[in-house]
Amino acid sequence: MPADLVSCAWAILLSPLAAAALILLAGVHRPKLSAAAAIAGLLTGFLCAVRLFLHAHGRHDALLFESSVSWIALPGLTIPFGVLIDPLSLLMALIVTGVGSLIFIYAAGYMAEDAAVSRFYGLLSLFAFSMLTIVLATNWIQLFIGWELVGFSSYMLIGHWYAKPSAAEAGKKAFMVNRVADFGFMLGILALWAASSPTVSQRSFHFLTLERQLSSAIQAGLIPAGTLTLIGLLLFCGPLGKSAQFPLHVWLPDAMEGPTPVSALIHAATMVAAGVYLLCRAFWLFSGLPEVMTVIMWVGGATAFLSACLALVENDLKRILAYSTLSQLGYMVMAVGLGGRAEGMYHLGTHAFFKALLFLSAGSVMHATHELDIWKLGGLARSMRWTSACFLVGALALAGFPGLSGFFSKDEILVLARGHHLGIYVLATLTAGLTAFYTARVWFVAFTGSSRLSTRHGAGGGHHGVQESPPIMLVPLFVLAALSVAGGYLGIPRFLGASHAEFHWDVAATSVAAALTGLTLAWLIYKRQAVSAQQVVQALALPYSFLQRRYWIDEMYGWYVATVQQKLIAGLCAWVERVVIIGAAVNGTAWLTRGAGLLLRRCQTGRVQTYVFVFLIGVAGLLTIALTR
Amino acid sequence: MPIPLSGLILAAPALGALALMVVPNRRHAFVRRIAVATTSVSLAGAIGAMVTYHRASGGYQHELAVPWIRSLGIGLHLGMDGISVVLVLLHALCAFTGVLISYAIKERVKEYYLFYLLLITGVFGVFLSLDLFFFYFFYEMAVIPMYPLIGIWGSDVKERGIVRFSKEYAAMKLTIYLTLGAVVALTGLLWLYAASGARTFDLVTLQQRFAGTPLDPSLQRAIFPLLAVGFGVIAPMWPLHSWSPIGHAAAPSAVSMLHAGVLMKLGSYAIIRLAVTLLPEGAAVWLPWLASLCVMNIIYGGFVAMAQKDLKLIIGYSSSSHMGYVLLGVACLTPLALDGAVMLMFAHGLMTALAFALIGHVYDQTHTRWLPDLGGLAHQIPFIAGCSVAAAMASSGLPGFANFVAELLVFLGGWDRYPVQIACGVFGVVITAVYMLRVVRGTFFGESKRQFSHARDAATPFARLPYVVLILALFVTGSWPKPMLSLIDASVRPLIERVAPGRGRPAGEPITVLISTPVSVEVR
Amino acid sequence: MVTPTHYLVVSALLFCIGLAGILTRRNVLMILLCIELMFNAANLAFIAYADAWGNLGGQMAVFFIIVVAAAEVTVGLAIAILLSRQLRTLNADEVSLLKW
Amino acid sequence: MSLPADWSLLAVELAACGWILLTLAADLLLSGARKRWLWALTLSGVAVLALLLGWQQQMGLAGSFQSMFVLDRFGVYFKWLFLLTVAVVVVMTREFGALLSERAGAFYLLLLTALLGMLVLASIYDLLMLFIGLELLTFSLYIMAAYLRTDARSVEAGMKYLIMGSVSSGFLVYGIALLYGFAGSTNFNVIHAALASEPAPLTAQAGMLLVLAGLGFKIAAVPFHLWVPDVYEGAPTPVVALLSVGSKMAGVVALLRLLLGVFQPLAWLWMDLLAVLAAATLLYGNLAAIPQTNIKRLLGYSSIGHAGYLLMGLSTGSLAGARAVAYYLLAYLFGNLTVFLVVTAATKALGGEALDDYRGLSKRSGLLAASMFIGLLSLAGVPPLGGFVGKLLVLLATVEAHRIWLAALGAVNVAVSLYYYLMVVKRMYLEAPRATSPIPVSALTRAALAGLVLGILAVGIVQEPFLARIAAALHP
Repeated sequence: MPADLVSCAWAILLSPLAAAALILLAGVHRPKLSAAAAIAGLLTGFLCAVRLFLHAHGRHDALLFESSVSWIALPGLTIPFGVLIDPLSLLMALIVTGVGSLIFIYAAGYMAEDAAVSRFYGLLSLFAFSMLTIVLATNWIQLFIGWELVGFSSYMLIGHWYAKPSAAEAGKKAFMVNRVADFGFMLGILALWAASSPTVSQRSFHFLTLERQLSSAIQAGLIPAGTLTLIGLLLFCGPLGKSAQFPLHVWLPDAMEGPTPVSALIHAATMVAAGVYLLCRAFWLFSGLPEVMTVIMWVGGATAFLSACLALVENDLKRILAYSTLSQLGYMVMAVGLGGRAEGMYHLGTHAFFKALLFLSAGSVMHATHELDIWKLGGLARSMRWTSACFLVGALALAGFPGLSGFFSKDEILVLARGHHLGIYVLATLTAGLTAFYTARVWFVAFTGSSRLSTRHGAGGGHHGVQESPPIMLVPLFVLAALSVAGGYLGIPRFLGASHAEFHWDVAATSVAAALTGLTLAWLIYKRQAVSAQQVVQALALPYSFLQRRYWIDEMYGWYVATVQQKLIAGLCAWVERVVIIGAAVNGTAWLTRGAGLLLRRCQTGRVQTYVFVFLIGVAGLLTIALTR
Repeated sequence: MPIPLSGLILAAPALGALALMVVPNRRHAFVRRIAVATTSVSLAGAIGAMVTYHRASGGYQHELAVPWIRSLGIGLHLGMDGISVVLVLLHALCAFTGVLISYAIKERVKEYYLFYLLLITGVFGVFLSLDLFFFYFFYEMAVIPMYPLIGIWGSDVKERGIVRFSKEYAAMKLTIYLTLGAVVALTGLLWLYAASGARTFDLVTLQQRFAGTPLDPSLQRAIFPLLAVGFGVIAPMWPLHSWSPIGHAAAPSAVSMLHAGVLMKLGSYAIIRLAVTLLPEGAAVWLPWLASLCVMNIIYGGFVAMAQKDLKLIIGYSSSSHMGYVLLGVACLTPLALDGAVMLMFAHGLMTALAFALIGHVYDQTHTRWLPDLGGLAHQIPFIAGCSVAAAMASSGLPGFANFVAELLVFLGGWDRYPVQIACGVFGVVITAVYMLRVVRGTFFGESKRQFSHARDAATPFARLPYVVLILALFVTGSWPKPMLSLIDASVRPLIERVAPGRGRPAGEPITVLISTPVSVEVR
Repeated sequence: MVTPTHYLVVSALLFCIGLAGILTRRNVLMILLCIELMFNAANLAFIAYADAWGNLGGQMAVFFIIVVAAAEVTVGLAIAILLSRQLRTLNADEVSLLKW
Repeated sequence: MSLPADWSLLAVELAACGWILLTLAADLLLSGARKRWLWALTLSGVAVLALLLGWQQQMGLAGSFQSMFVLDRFGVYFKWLFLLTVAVVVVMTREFGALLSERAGAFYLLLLTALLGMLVLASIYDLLMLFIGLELLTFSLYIMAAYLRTDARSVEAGMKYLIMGSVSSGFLVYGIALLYGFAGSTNFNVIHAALASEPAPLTAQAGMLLVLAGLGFKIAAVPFHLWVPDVYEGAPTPVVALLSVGSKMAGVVALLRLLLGVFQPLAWLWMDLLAVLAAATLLYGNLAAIPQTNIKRLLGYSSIGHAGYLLMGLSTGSLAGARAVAYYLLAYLFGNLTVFLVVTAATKALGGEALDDYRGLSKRSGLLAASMFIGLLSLAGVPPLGGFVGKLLVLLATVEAHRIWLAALGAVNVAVSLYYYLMVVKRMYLEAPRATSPIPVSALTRAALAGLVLGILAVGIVQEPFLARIAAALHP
């Protein structure tokens, strides 16, 4: 393969890193330079990815190479660090660098007034590098490295406005939840490595080698099925955390405390999709483990449905989008669980477009109004035309409006679901309906009708205060809107080597019907107000409060962390430390020694005759011992 | 005769201490300059040793041997193998940065640096000694200066303003506890000496002798626990750890740096260098027990750290938790795990030194280490805040820092031998993240507090130097671990092969290429 | 027939009497006298053994011991005088400023 | 029978006698204020003795005098130590103001007789010589202990020491009588031959044990130690220094001569007994020292602890043990004399001997505090100081004698003793002084302290020359 292609592949990975380094070394007090460096870095990456794509286009079979340096090289253990280019990684790299570049550009406008632009862009660049490390990884350890680094950059970016306690807490929470998941993930990697060969020196982390070794080992029956299932489940812990699947989803809504570009890039388009990417990357392994696949499918399905339900009652614009992200991620995971690697990736791609679009539009709204409560917004369609138009495109794509990208990708998943399991198919279709409902709810409440901002912002603010965002923010919106529309026609599944799925009219019709139902209901309730929202809530009081409290999962975790972990376990350990180890064992020994000293000095009565007596006893003792020898 | 590097590294701080004895009390600047100069020399020597150590030949290099007490077979035998080179470098880094951090000391400066340099000398001596007598000699010499250093320049450990452990208590407990451990180990060493019949304290000679005529296994089994427990105290092995967090908390920052950063490594180093090397049969019997104790270290220590609210106590307990990984790596006794353990000694040492230096700065500026009282300091001291995030992340094993590589190797190397313990170890990483993030969150994030508005950042390049040096060292070794790993591995493998034949045999050629060019393959 | 053993028994008894006196008498002067008894017990033993061995070594020793005992009494009495001056007592029990 | 050469063997002792007479005469002739120069006379006496000892050593004189007194390298080694001890004690008397009254002459006289006793003890070859040397030493110490005749505590100390000392002498002399009865002579050779040739009867065993008890009293071995804390607390500090170093060393010298020579055939009996005594002594001394509040009393208990280590070394019954003991004494001498010199020099300014009086000493006199610090650490056995090597050798000898338990006990007691020594350091360095005025230290004391500290360091770092001397002393 041509050397320039290899260089291109490396450039995808390294140019954001170079940008990050530049910002750290020279850009700390130069926000403009930082922004420029970051954008240039990621754009370079994107162009390189495009170059590779163009090379591959039409002859995708030819595109499979890797290039690596050895990172750790010990006798018996080699861990390379490099780039693996195949359709899957190239597609993902395109999405990450492409959508990423747009968001980077957008952020230059969005964050223009921020005090810490350099830190922001430095971390964003670091994130891009880390994400690409995952995407282009040649082995599990490199993937894990990227996996942890995206977690770190996510933590830092969520807490970008660290002065806000909620932001600081949210960052912490995100990191922690992912850490818990990564505990299982790491064990999975270790176990997988150990399973690859009984001899340490022949083990490997390398994707392609592992695939070869394990496949033959499995065929030879060298590895017990239970072990493999366990490994699969442990590995699935990684996506469980990173892609925020139930029940480890709690961090994602809180992560909306970060700046909106961060939410768009990290918590919608790319990082959270890394879990899905991982499942696809190791698809050869998972697909051979039916029990694991079932678990993945149901976890995905449950996440899709349960999060969609949560989105119904949420009032914060970004959090609604976050739940929607959860729900869509559930779709993707479910797709992989159903055996649809290409379908999952397809939806990942389209979702990246329209969800980034939605978030950026929401960011645009927020930029103009500093308000996120949909009930305090309203009438934005008039004051922010372009933004609203973009939002509408994204919303329709999300809702699965026929012809838009979301429709196609979701449809393929539904087809897959129907072919496998009726229950999951019903669940997925139901979710599609719910999606349409909450999307429409946002649209009708926040964007149509009359503005409710003026009453709140007083005379100075008012309706006229709401300004459309600057072009630097709008242009990325337009590009993303175009992609959201056209995403279905780019041939993503085909690029991944999937045979073109047949279009099932019945499935499409059902899903469209579900979407329309949701849409209509939302229209009735929130636009026409034929049924008052209050009434609906009262009628469904119990499920409503259940949703309002988010299934009490946050409370349960909170209770676990604060009471069980902190007070009970840590408190007990601290008590043992203080009372048993320091108090009884250590100080006790010291006091015992001192007590013995106090006792012994009592022999020293001060009376000389006692001394003589003890002397005598000593002599007598010596003589007695001598006599008895 | 050219002085070998080992002699240079050891002599520099010793001469510095001697020089300080004759410098007038009041010339603080001169005193500091002497300390900086001597530790710089050692640092240069350590880097030199790291660069010039010949990996392919392995073994002890840069040797210096001076007969000392011929009638007992004692000689001042200095030398470094890959393991000691790494630890000497660690100590040199911590000592150098510690001396810089010590600029904050304003009282009794000369005495302070005198004790500090003695401490430094002692620790270098232990890492460089290849003679049991001098090993112990320097070991105990390193322990004693801690007493005045903590007692005079330390601070009480307070809880909500009330003294919970006075610095006198902390100093005394540390000194007595460590001495107790040391003398138990000494008994074991003397027993070993007497039982060997070789009439030599020379480690290399003893190794060769035992290779030919191994010590009676029952004796090995009897002596091993003496060494393991004796040195385990400083390691610190659960449940003998309680001197350490309180000692760290009460000591002045620069002393905590050396103490947690380097002193604790003396224990695990001694267990590797002496107990395991000389008593393989004993090791085979006792190491599984050690592996289980390590789990207590990791998990229990982590949870205790979680319950603390004094910053230094948190880091103190986290150190005793993290040293569990080191001991676990030792207990596994496989090449990878031991590579990891040694690397972790290095990584954890730098990380902890960094953490204590940072806490020292925070304490100097706010006069409190009580977590609930702190908050929002990133507004006033952003540089320190940034470094703290780096330290917290290094501690939580974020890739890019050496801790990750080291822990990964321990996990990989130990997986086949103690999967349950390793799994617990992996879980320990989660616990670490809990309290480390809490520290960062509680100290630096949140709204700015008015009472800290006077806090000053480390603004000048000179003030930033120690932090930058430590972070850079962690980062470079963590993202490009090959040079260090090849160094460690060159010594670890022969060691394991000697102790557990068959386990350390390399599968391929030793890796000597440190910078590799990308290799591209087309995969069909 | 009086054998050396008889002398020795007497000597041992004398020694024990001396010891018993030291332990029971409270007066410092009495204690000094009892110590003299112990020395004399040793003297008796020496004489008896010297007789038994038929050499002069034992008798020579006795002279030494007598001189030492005399010196001891001299010093003892001097200290007793100081004691009575400083502490106004010769009761050994009451001399216990220094203890523990 | 007596050859002229024989008298040269006694040169040092004879010169000591001469100097005693000289001092006596000087005390009578010098008037009033001039008596304060007696210390110089005494010191020069010690110097003269040292010269003579050096001459003896240079000439390689060795041999026995009337088979009661031997001059050998072993004896010479310890004579050097005795001379050194007395020299430092003389320096201490300069600092100890209360002694410099008109009664100073008698004190120096007694010091020299004590020295004579010690010198004799280093050369004994006969049990009677043992008795005489011991009594000469002890009598001088009785009087010196009670020397502050207006101080009730000093008098009490003298009384207690006298009674206990006399009782132990009684036992000792009775033991000698029993041994004489067994062997027919008090000569070491004869007794050794008798013990070696036949199984020792019970009377001989008892005799040996009584002698050991008498010497155990001298070195402060449990349970013959009870006088130690009281006398140390009450007696004048220079006397305590002499007691703790000179007198203890004299006891050990005698024990070494007896155990490795005369009583060697009974090693089966005394080795285990001494090991038990060593353990008890170690524990008692170090544990009871912990709660002490008076520096001299503390040092008294600590000296019991050191007796434990000495007994450990002795109980091995091996040359290695003897070597260890000889080395230990060397280090102990430097350490303990340093500490007592500081105590003597500081007491007046500090206003007392309570531990709390030492608060903040480092701020009032860096030299005194640092010397005390180093001395105490050396006593505790911390490298690179002399005490460490001494302890190491003792432990090593014990391990080599297959008494791991005793070695472990000894090792653990290092930590215990470190605790109470550090309690003194804590007061000197960590706490604030009551008064801030600097403490004046005379040039002589400075020089002595510097010499002693150098000695501690030398013994701790360059062991080879000392070990070579000891090895030569032990292999005649």
